Amino acid sequence: MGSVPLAHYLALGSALFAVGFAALLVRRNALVVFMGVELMLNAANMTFLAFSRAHQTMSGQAAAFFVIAVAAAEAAVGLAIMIALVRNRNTLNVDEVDTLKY
Amino acid sequence: MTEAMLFYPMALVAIGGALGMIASRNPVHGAMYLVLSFFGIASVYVLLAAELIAALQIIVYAGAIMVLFVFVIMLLNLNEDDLERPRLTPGTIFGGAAALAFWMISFMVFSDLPDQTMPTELPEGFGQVASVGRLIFGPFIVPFESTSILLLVAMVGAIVVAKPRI
Amino acid sequence: MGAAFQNLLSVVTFLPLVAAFVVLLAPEGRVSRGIAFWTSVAVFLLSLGLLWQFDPSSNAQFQLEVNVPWFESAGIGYHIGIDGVSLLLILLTTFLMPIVIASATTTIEHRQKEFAVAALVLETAMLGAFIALDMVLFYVFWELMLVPMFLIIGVWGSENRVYAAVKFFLYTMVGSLLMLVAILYMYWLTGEQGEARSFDYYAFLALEIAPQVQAWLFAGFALAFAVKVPMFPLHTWLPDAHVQAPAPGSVILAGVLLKMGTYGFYRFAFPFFPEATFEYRTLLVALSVIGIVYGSLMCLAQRDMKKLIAYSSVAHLGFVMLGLLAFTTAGVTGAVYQMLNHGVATGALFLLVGMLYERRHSREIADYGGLAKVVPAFAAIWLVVTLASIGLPGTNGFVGEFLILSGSFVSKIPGGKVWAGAAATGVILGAVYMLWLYQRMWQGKVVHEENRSLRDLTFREWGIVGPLVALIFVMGLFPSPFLGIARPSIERWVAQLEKANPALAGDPVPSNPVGERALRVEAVTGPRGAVPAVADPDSKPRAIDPQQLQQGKVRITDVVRPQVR
Amino acid sequence: MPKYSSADILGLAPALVLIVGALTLLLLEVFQESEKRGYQAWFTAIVAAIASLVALPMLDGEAHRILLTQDGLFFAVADRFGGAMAIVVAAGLALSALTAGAFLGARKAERGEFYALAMFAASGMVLLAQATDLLMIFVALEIMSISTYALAAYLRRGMRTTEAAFKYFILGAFSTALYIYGVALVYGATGGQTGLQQVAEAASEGSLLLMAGVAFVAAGFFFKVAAAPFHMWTPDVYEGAPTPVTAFMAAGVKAAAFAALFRVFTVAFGSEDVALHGWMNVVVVLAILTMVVGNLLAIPQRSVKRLLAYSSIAHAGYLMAAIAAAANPEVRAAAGEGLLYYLATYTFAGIGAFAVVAALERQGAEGPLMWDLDRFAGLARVRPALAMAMGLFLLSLAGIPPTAGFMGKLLIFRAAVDAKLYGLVIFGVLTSLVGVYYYLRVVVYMYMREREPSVGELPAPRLAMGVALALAAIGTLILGIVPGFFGEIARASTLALGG
Amino acid sequence: MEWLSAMNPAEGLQDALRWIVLFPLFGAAVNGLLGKRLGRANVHLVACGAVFASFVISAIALYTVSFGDVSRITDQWWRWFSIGNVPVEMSLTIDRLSAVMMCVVTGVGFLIHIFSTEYMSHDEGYWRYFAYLNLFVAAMSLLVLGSNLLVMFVGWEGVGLASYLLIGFWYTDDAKAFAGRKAFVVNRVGDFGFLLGIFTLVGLFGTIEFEQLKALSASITPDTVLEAGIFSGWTLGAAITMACLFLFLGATGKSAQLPLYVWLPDAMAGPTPVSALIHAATMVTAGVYMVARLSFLYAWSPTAMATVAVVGALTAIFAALMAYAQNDIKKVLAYSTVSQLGFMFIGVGVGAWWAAIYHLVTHAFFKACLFLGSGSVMHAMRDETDIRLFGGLRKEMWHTWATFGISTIAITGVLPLSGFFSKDAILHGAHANPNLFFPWVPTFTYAIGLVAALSTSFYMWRMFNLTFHGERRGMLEHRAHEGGNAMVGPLWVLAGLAVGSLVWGLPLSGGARFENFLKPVFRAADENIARMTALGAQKLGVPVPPPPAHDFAAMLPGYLIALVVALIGFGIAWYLYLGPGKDIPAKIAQGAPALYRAFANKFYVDEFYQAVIVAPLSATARFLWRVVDAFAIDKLVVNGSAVLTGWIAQLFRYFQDGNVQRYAVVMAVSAVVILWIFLG
Repeated sequence: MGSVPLAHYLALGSALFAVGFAALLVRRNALVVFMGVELMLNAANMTFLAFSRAHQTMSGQAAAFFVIAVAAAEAAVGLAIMIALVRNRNTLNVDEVDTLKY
Repeated sequence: MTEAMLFYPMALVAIGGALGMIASRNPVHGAMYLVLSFFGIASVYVLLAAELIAALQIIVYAGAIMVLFVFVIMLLNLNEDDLERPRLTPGTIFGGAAALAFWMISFMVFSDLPDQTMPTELPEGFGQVASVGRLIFGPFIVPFESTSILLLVAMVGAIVVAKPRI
Repeated sequence: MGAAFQNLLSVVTFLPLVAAFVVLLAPEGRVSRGIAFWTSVAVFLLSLGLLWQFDPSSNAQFQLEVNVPWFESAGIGYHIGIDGVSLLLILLTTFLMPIVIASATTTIEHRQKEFAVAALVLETAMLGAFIALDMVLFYVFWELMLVPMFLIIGVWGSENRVYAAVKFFLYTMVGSLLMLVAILYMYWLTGEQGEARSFDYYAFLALEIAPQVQAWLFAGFALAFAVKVPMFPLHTWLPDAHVQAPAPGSVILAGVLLKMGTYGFYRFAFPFFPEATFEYRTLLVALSVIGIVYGSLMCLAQRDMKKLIAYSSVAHLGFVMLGLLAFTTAGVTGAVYQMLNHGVATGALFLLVGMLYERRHSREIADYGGLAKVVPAFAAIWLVVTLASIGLPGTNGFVGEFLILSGSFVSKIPGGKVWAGAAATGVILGAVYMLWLYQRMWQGKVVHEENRSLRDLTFREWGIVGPLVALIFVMGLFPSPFLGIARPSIERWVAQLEKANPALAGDPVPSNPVGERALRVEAVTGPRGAVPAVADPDSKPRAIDPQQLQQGKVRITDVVRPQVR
Repeated sequence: MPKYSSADILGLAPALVLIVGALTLLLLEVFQESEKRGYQAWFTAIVAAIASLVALPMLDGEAHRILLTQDGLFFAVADRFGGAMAIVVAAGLALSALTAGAFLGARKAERGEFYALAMFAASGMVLLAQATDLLMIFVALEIMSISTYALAAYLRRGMRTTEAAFKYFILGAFSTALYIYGVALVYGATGGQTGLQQVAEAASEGSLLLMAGVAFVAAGFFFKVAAAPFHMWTPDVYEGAPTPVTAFMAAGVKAAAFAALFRVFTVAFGSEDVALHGWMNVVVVLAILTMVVGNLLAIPQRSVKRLLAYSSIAHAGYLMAAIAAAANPEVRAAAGEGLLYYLATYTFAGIGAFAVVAALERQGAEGPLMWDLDRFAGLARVRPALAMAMGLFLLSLAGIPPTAGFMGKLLIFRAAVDAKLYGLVIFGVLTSLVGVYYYLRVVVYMYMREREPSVGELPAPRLAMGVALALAAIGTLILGIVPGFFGEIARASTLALGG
Repeated sequence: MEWLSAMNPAEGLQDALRWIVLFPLFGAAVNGLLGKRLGRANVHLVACGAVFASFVISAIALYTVSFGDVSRITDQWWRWFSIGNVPVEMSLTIDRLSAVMMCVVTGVGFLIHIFSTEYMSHDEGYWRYFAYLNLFVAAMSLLVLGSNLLVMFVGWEGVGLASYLLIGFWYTDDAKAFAGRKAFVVNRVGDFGFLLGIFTLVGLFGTIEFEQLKALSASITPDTVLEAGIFSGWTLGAAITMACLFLFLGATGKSAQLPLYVWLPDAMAGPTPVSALIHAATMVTAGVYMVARLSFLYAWSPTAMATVAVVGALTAIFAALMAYAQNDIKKVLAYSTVSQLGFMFIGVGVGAWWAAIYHLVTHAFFKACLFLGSGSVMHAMRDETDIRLFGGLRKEMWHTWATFGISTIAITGVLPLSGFFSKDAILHGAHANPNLFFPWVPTFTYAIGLVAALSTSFYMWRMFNLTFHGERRGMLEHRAHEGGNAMVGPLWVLAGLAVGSLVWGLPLSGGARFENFLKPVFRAADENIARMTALGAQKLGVPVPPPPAHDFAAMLPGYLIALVVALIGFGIAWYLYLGPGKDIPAKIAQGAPALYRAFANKFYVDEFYQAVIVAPLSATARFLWRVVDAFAIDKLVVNGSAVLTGWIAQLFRYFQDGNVQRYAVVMAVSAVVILWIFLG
C-alpha cells in the first residue's frame, strides 16, 4: 500500500473518458455534450500525466499543456457556434438540429 | 501511503463529478459538477507530479472554460421546458454500451502493462514551472508557436461566428 | 512536314482532336460543319498515306512504331504501331467518318457544332485504340470513346435516349474496369518477371503466367471485349443504344465501335493468355454461335427496324468472333474482313434508316410498306445493302462469312464442324429476316398516305451512300488487296497461337492424305498455272513459265495461258 | 535546445507565408470599407501562389528536420512530401478563395476574416503535412479544424450553415478527443515518445497498449478523412456549409488529413507487426465500406451538392485503399505516389465541381432546391463553357480518361494490386462504376434535359469564378494528359518518406 | 471453218469465256441503271444483244471443245481470295458438259428474251425486267462455267437472287413478293448445305477446283481411316458421303427436290417467260448439273448416289401426283418441272450421267416451249391461268396449240420425240445399272419412274385437252388471239428443238451420240464407279457385275414399256376429259373429297412446313425476345442489378437521419469495434 499502481491512474483516465463518452452520446443538451468532450480531453491529460510520471519523461506534461490550450480554443469557437445555433433555432437540443439529412 | 490516501478520494470526486454532470438535468448544475470533477482531476495531477498542469487545470478549465460555459448557459437563458428528460433510445443504449465496453477493454489493456509500479524518485524539478517551461520553449517551440496561431484562429473564429450580422 | 510525315500515325490520330478544338471555337453552322467535314476527309487521305508507308511483306510484328515515355516512372509509354489488321480498321474508321459527318448535316437537327466536336473526339479515340501498344494508352482511348458516344446517344438520340446512353456507358464500363484490374495485375507481373515494370504490349506479351491466373486475367479482358462485341448474353445494351442513337451515331457504333471488342480479342486477350484462351474457347465459340442464331431469331421478332439491324449486328459480330476463335488463317482473315464488311454494310443500312427517319420520323416497320414504288432508287440501294448484309456472293459480306465458316469448319476447334454448321444456319436466318424486312418496308402496296409523297435519294444522299455501295462490290469482288494488307499479320498471329497449342490452333491439313499431298504440291508450285512460290497467295497469278510446264512442275490443265501473246 | 537556422524558417515558409497573409488581411480589414473587398480573394490566391512557390525548394533536395534538438526531437520536417502537399493545399486554397470571391461577392458577404481563416486553415494543413510528431499533428489538426468550424459557420444567417457547423464541431471535437487519447496511449506504450520516428523505433512490435493507441489515433484520422463509418457528418456538413468552404473542406482538409494519416501510419506505425498484421485489414474493410457507402448513397441524391459530398466520401474510400496498400512496406512508395497524385487530382476536380455548384447556387432560396439537379438542366445550352467544365470535373471524379481522375485511380489501384489486395481493387472498380452512374446523371441533366423556367435565373458569371474554373479545368487536364510531371514529384516524395 | 481453227480457238477463247458472263452482266447494269431513260427499243436491243453475244461465244466454245484439239478451255480471271492456303480462283472453264449447258442457257435464254419483248410490252417496269433477266443469264453462266465450287456457288446464289427479283417482279402484290422471298429463303436452306459441302471438301482435300478434285478422286481408297485433319477417325468414304450429301442438299434446294421443292410452285408468281427460263429450263437444273460435275466424287459414295436416286424418284412421283389436281396452267407445269427434275436426279443417282444431262437439255427445250406456250395463252386470255376456264383454244391459237402439242408429246415420252429418248435413257439406266450396295434401288427407282412417267402423261394430256380442246368453259365473251412473231417465233424454234434433239439420243450401236459426246467428261466418274464396284464386290465376295449393255437391242423392252405407259396416260386423260368419262373427275372429287382436297392442296406440305418450322420459329423468336432477352437478361439481370443498387441506396440513405448524436454513436461504436479488432 502507499503507492498507487499505474493502472489505477490509467483506469481513472479511461473512466473519465468513458463518462465523457457517455455524456456525448446520451445527453441531448448540446452544452452538456460539449462538456463530455472536455471531460474526454481531461481523460487524455490524465493518461499523459500518468505515463509522464511512469516513464519520467516530461513531454507528457508539455502534451497536457497543448491539450489544455486546444480545449480552450475549441471551447471558444464551439460556444460561439452554439450561440449562433441558438440564435437561429432557439434550441440547444441536438435532436432538433436535424434539417440536414438523408 | 499518502498517495493512495489522496488518490482514491480524489478519483472518487473526479468520477462523481463527471457522473453528476451526466445525471443532472439542468446544464448549470452539470457545469458545476464538472467544475467539481476538474478539481478532483487537478488534485490527481498533483499526485502525478504535475504541479504546473494542475494549476493550469484550475485556472484554465475550472476558471476560464467553465465560466465561459456557464456564461453561455446564462446568456441563452434556458427555461424549464428546455430541460431534457432522460429517455431510452437505441442511440442512448448503444452509446452507453459503447462507453461501458470501452472501459472494460481499457482494463484489459492496462492490466496487461508489464510495469505497474510508479517510480518514486523523480528528477529534479519534474513538473515544475521552470522545467516544463524550458521544455515548452525549447524543443517544443514549434508546436508551442503553432498554439499561438491556434488561439488566434479561435479568437477570430469565435468573433466571426458569434457576431450578430455579416 | 517531314516530322509530320514520320509521325503520320500520330498525326492521323490526333488531327481530329485538334480539329475538335477548332470547331469548338468556330461559329455554329456552315463553318464548323465545314471544318469538321474537311478535316475528316483530310484524315482519310492521310490515312491512305499510312497505306503507302505500310509494308505488308515486312516481318515486323508492328510497323510505324513510335515508343516514347509518357509517364515514365509508372512505366507508361506512348507506344503506338500498327499491323495489317489495325491498318484496315483505321482505314475503315477514317473512311466512315466523313460519311458520318456529312450525313449529320441533315439527320442531326440541332447543336450540329457540338455533334461535330463529339464525332471528331470520338474519331481520335477510336483511332487511338487501334494504334495503342501500351496498355494504359489503349485503356485511355478505350474509355475515352465512351464519352462522346454517350453524348451522341444522349443528346441527339430519340425519345428514350438518356436511358440508352447511360446504359451504354455503364454496361461497357463494367467490363473495362475489370480489365483494368487485370492490366494492373499483369503490370505487377512485369515487375516480378522482368527488370522494369511496364505497361508495354511487348512486356505483357512476354509474360509467363500460370494457367489459373491466366483464367482470371483472361476473364477480365474477355468481359470487357465481349461486352463491346457484344457477345450473347452481354448484348442487351446494343439494341437500346442503336435504336436511340441518331443515325450517324448508330453508324459509328455499328461501324467501328463494335469492332473494338473483336479487335481487343485479336490484339490482346488471345495473344496474352493462350492457355486460358484454349481452356475457354469452347465456351466462347458456343456463345458466338448462340449469338449468331439468337441474334437472328431476335431479328425475326422485331417491329422496329433499327432494333432489327441492331440484333443483326449481334449475329454478325458472332460470326466475327467465331472466325477469330477458329485460329486458322482463313477464319481470322474472314473475321477481319467481316469487321470491315459489317462496318460498311451495317453502316450503310443505318445511314439509310437515318434518311428514312428524316423523311418520315418513324422507325416502326409497320409505318412503311410499298415504298419501292415511291422511291425506287432508295429501295434499290437498300436492297443492295441488304444483300451485302446477308452475304450474297459478289458482295463483301460473302467473302467474310465464307472465310469465317470455312475457317472454323476446318479448324481445330473441338467439334468445329458442328459449330460451323450451326453457325451456318445464320446464313439462312439472315436471309429470312433481312428479306422479310425488305418486303415489309419496300414491297407490297403503299398503305400509309403520307408515304406517297416521300422524296427519293437526293444528290447529297447519293454522295453519302454511294461510296459505301461501291465499296460493297469492290470488296466483294476484289478482296485480295484488302486481305493482302492483313494477311501476313494474321498468319503471324495464327502461328503464334499454333505455337502455344498446336493441337488446337493453326491451319488445318487436309484429312485425306491424298489431299495433303496435293496441297503440298500446291505450296511448291502454286495453284494451277501460277508461278512457283508466290509470295502473296492473294495476288493475281502471273503467267507461266513454259519450261516448268515441260518439266512437269506445273499441274494439270488442258490449256494454260501462254506467257507471251 | 534546438539550434535555429535559416533553413528552419525556409522549411516552414509555406505556412509562414499563409499566416502572414492572413494577418495582413486581418489588419487591412480594420480599415476596410465594405464595397472594396473584391481584392481579398485575389490576394488570397496570390498568397497561396507565393506559398506554393516557397514550397518549391522542398521538392528537390534532402529532407530538413526543422529545429532538431540534440535529443533527436523534431516536430516538423521540410521534405518532398510536405512540399508537394503544400503545393496541393495551396492550389486548393487558391481555387476555393477565387470561388469564394465570386460566391461571397454575389451575396455581399465578403469579409477579410473569411480569407484569413481560410489561410489559417491552409497553414494548418501545410503544417499537418509537414508535422512529424503526434503532438504537432494534434496542434496543426486543430488549427485546421477550428478554422474550418468557423468557416463552415460563416454565413450564419442560414439555418443550415449553423447546423452544419454545429455538427461538424461536435463530432470534430469528439474525434479530436479520440485522437489525443490515442496519442496518450501511444505515448505510454513507447515509453514517452510522440515523435513519429521515435515511436517507430520504440514500437516495432504491437503491444496491446500501442495497438489501442493506434486504434484511437486511427479513429481520429478516419473522422477527418471521412472514412465510413466515421463519415456520417460529411454529407450534412458539406451540404450546409457555404459552397466554397465545402470545396475547401472536401479538397484541402481531406488532403491534409490524408497526408498526415499516411505519414503517421507509414512512419510511426509502419512496422510489419503493426501495419501488415495490424491495421491493414481494418483499413481494407473501411476502404471498401467507404467506397460502397459513398457511392451508393450518392445515387438517390437530387441535390448536386450533397451528391458531391457523398462522392467525396467515395473518394476517401479510394484514398483509404492507398493507405491500406501502404501497410505493405514494399509497395509503400507506390501507394504514397498514388495517394498524393489522387489528392492532387481531387483537389482540382473536386473543387472545380463544387465551384460550379457555387456558380449555379440559387440565391434567396433555402433547402435542397438550391442545388437541385434541375438547376443543372439544359446548362449546356445556357452556359456551354460552365457545362463543359463541370463535365470535365465529373469525368475526372468518375475516373474516366484522359482526365486526371483516371491517372489517380490507376496509380492507387496499381498500388493495391501490388499489395495483393485484389478484393479491394475489385470493389474499387465496381463501386466506381456506381459512381459513374450518378456523375453521368448530372451530365445528363446538363446536356440532355431542357431548362425549366421554374428553377430560376442563373447568377451572373463572375471573373473570379471563371478563373477558378479555368484553373481547375486546366489542372484536371494536365494531370490527366501529362501525368509524368506531377507523377515524378509524387514518386520522389514518397520514396524519400522512407517506404 | 478454216478461219476458226487458224486463230487457235482455244487460245482466243480463254479470254472470251469471261465475256459470256460479262456481256449479260453489262446488259444488266446498263438496263438497270439507265434503262428508264434508254427507251424500249434500246433496252430490248441491249438485253437481247447481250445474251445473243454470249450465245455466240458459247456456241464457238461448244464447237471448239467438240471438234477442236482441246477438250477444255480455262479462263483464269483473277484470284479472288484464299481460304487459308487454299486459293480461290475466279476462273472459268468450259468443257463439253458446260458447253452444252451454256448453249442451252444462252440459246433458250435468247429465245425467251425475244419472247419477252412482246410479252412484257405492256409493263412499265420492262427495263427492270430485262436487267434482271440479263443478270440471271450472267449468274447462270457463272454457275455453269465456274472452274471450282466457289465460282459455281457465286452463280448458284446469283441465280437465286435473279430468281428472287423476278418472282417478286410485281412486288406491289404481297403474295408475289412473298413468293420471291420464299424462293430465296428455301434456296438458302439448300445453299447452307452447299456451303457445308464445300467446307467438307476443303477440309478433306484442301482444294475446291473441280479438276484437282477429279485428279485426286482417282486415287481414293474409301475405307482408309483418316489420321490427320478434321476428319481424323473417319473413313474416307464416310467423309466423301458427307460432302456429297451436303452438296445434294444444295441441289434439292435449287432443283426443287424433296423436301425443298415448295418454293417452285409459288415461283410461278413471276412473269411467265421467267418461269420458262429460270424455273423450267435452266436454273432449276443447276442441281443436276452440279451433281454431274462432281460425278467423280459421287461415284465413290454409293450411299449418296442412292440418296440422290431415291430422292429423285420420290420427287418425281410426288410432284406428279400433285400435278393431277392443279387447275392453274402454270402450276401444273411447275409440278411437272419438279417431277422431271426428279427424273434427272434418278439419272445422276444411278450413274446414268449422260442420260440425266440429255434429259436436262431436252427438258429445257420442251418445257420452255410449254411455259412460253402457257404464257402465250395467258397473254391471249388476259393473264388468266385457270384451265377450267379455257377450252377449245386450238381454234383461236393455232401456233400455240401446235407447239404446245409437240412439246406435250415430247414430255410425255411418246416416240419419236426427244423426251422419249431422254426419259427412257434414264429409266434404262435406273434398272440396268447394277447396284451392289443397295440392290433394291434399281427396281425401286425404275418402278417409281414408270409410275411417274404414266402420271406425267396423264396430267399433261389432261391440261392440254382442257386448254385447247373441247368447248370454252369460261371467259366466253373473250376472244383469244395469237401473239406476234416475237412470241410465235421462239415457240416454233423451241418446238423444233424439242423434236430435233432426238437425234442425240438415238440408240445407235456403241451408244447414243450424246453419251459418247459426254464420255470424256464422265470418264473419271465411270472409272471411279467401276473401282468402287470392284471394291464392293471384293468385300461382299460376289463377282463384279458386267457393265450394262445399252445398244438398241438391250433397250428395246424398256422402250416398249415406256411407250405403253405413255399411251395409257394419254388414254386415261382423253377418256376423262374429252371422251365419255367427262363427269368421272367430278364424281371422284365428290366421292372422295378428302383425297381430292389432299391432291388439290398439294398434300398440305406448305401447311406442314408452316406448322412445323415457320410458326415454331417465329414463336420461338418472340418468346426469346420477350421472355429471355427483354425480361430475363435485360430487365432482371441488367436493369435488375441497377434497380437493386438503387433500392439498397434508398434503404441506407435513411440511416443518415440528420441526428448528430446518432452519428456520434455510430462513430463511437465503430471506434470501440476497431479498438477491439486492433487488440486482437
